[in-house]
Amino acid sequence: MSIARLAVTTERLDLDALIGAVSSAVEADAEGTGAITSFLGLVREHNLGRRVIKLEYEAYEPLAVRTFERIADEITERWPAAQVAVHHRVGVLAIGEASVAIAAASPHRADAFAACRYAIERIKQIVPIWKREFFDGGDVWIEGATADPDDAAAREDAYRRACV
Amino acid sequence: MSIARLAVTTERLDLDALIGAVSSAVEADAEGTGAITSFLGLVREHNLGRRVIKLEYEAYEPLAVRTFERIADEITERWPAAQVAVHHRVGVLAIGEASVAIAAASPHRADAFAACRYAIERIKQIVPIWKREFFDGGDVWIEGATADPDDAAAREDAYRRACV
Amino acid sequence: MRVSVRVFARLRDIVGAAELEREVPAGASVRRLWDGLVAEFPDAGAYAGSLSAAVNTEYAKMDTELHNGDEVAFLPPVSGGEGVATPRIGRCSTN
Amino acid sequence: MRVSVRVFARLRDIVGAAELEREVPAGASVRRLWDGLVAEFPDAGAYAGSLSAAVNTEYAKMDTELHNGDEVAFLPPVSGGEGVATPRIGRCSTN
Repeated sequence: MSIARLAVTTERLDLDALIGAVSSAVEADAEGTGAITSFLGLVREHNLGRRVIKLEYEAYEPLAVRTFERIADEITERWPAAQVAVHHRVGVLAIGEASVAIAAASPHRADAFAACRYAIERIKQIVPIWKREFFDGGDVWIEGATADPDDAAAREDAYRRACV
Repeated sequence: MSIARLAVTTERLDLDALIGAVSSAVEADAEGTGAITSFLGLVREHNLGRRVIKLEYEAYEPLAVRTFERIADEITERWPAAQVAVHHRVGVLAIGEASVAIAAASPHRADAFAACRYAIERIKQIVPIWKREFFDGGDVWIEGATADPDDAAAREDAYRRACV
Repeated sequence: MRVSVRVFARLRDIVGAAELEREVPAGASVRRLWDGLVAEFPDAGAYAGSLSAAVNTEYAKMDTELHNGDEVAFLPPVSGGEGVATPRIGRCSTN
Repeated sequence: MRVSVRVFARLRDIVGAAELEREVPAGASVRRLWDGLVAEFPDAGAYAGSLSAAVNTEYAKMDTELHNGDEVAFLPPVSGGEGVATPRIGRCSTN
């Protein structure tokens, strides 16, 4: 079974499927996969002193998927041997559920770690997905970064965080 | 079902079980798990120009598990909110199989990435596990680092690689 | 000419709908469309300094020229990724 | 006094067994035991500069004093982790 490597979905995230997808992608090349890293972002119960009840994620889905593609291209440019897969969930999520899953595969571990970290940093910067936090006493839209895929400083910041 | 967080095993590695183990460990604390990172090391088909047929891993198991515990303690010291789980496989492994699986959980992503990367760097430095590479035309024991858990420079090198 | 407008998250709450249709003059820019929305929904003006826009599901600049039938999206600051803000606790020193 | 000796990987191949029993004088150190093994198995001498040792499944120094019944392990350089050596390809510059 083949899954979309980059997707927005209302379904529970399946990290194993993402790992399988990136692994076979690298294996198609000469060196083979030596390292797979992954990242899961989960809904936490506490934020800024508030007790969180649930989160609701909303996406502009076609642009979100295109932006995942842009991030995957940036990764290929920096780490040519790496492959990534990203699924982001939308809808209402309970505490402990995964909102985002990323898998990165590469012949070597340094690149797999960097590609995975770069992906989550860029997702937070430029992918059109929003979250609304429902807490004890109210709800609030969490607003983070102004999305600007051409902002070179933001991209460099993601690269710096990804690179050891 | 509860699994050993740190283990040497002849069984196929189960990353989901490790992720479950570290996630519940962090959730027991106040902030809850916000980020889970993982690392899988796979057997690659090519090494130093040789076509690899299979690898055989051998461990001094009781010391290996104690050394995983030491690494977990080092991680707690550096990243108090992080939890890690490590399973390393021994025996004969085919191309594409996972030799080591690591999961790291933390309230926040920077710590989860750092703890996971630190774990694999330290494993390669000081855990008494060896591998024999069977390639087209022969076999060879791969010898890496002289294991010295008290070597501060090695520990600092692992920390440097883990820290962005 | 006629364009469709999509708004998201808190901006959708302000506008009171996820999708609108609006008339704009030929040659109008994304900014012209936005200014019209702010005139209709003054609270949207708070996003003047933090807004992103997309035209036909590609990121666009405020001076991008619109065409009949375009889908224009106005995007408040994004917050994909983990479930909540994620400061650092551990002892990695430069991040 | 009597100690058991465990050897691994290529060192096991050199010795021809995974486990041995050896007599050492009272108060002998790990190094004394090792020197005896090198006398028996000269190829083991190649590990003089890269060896690690453990006593009763704890890492130990070469000058650690042995006791009757100890389990002493001699460890060639380790190579746990991924399936093969892992250099870097991508453009992270300091690692």
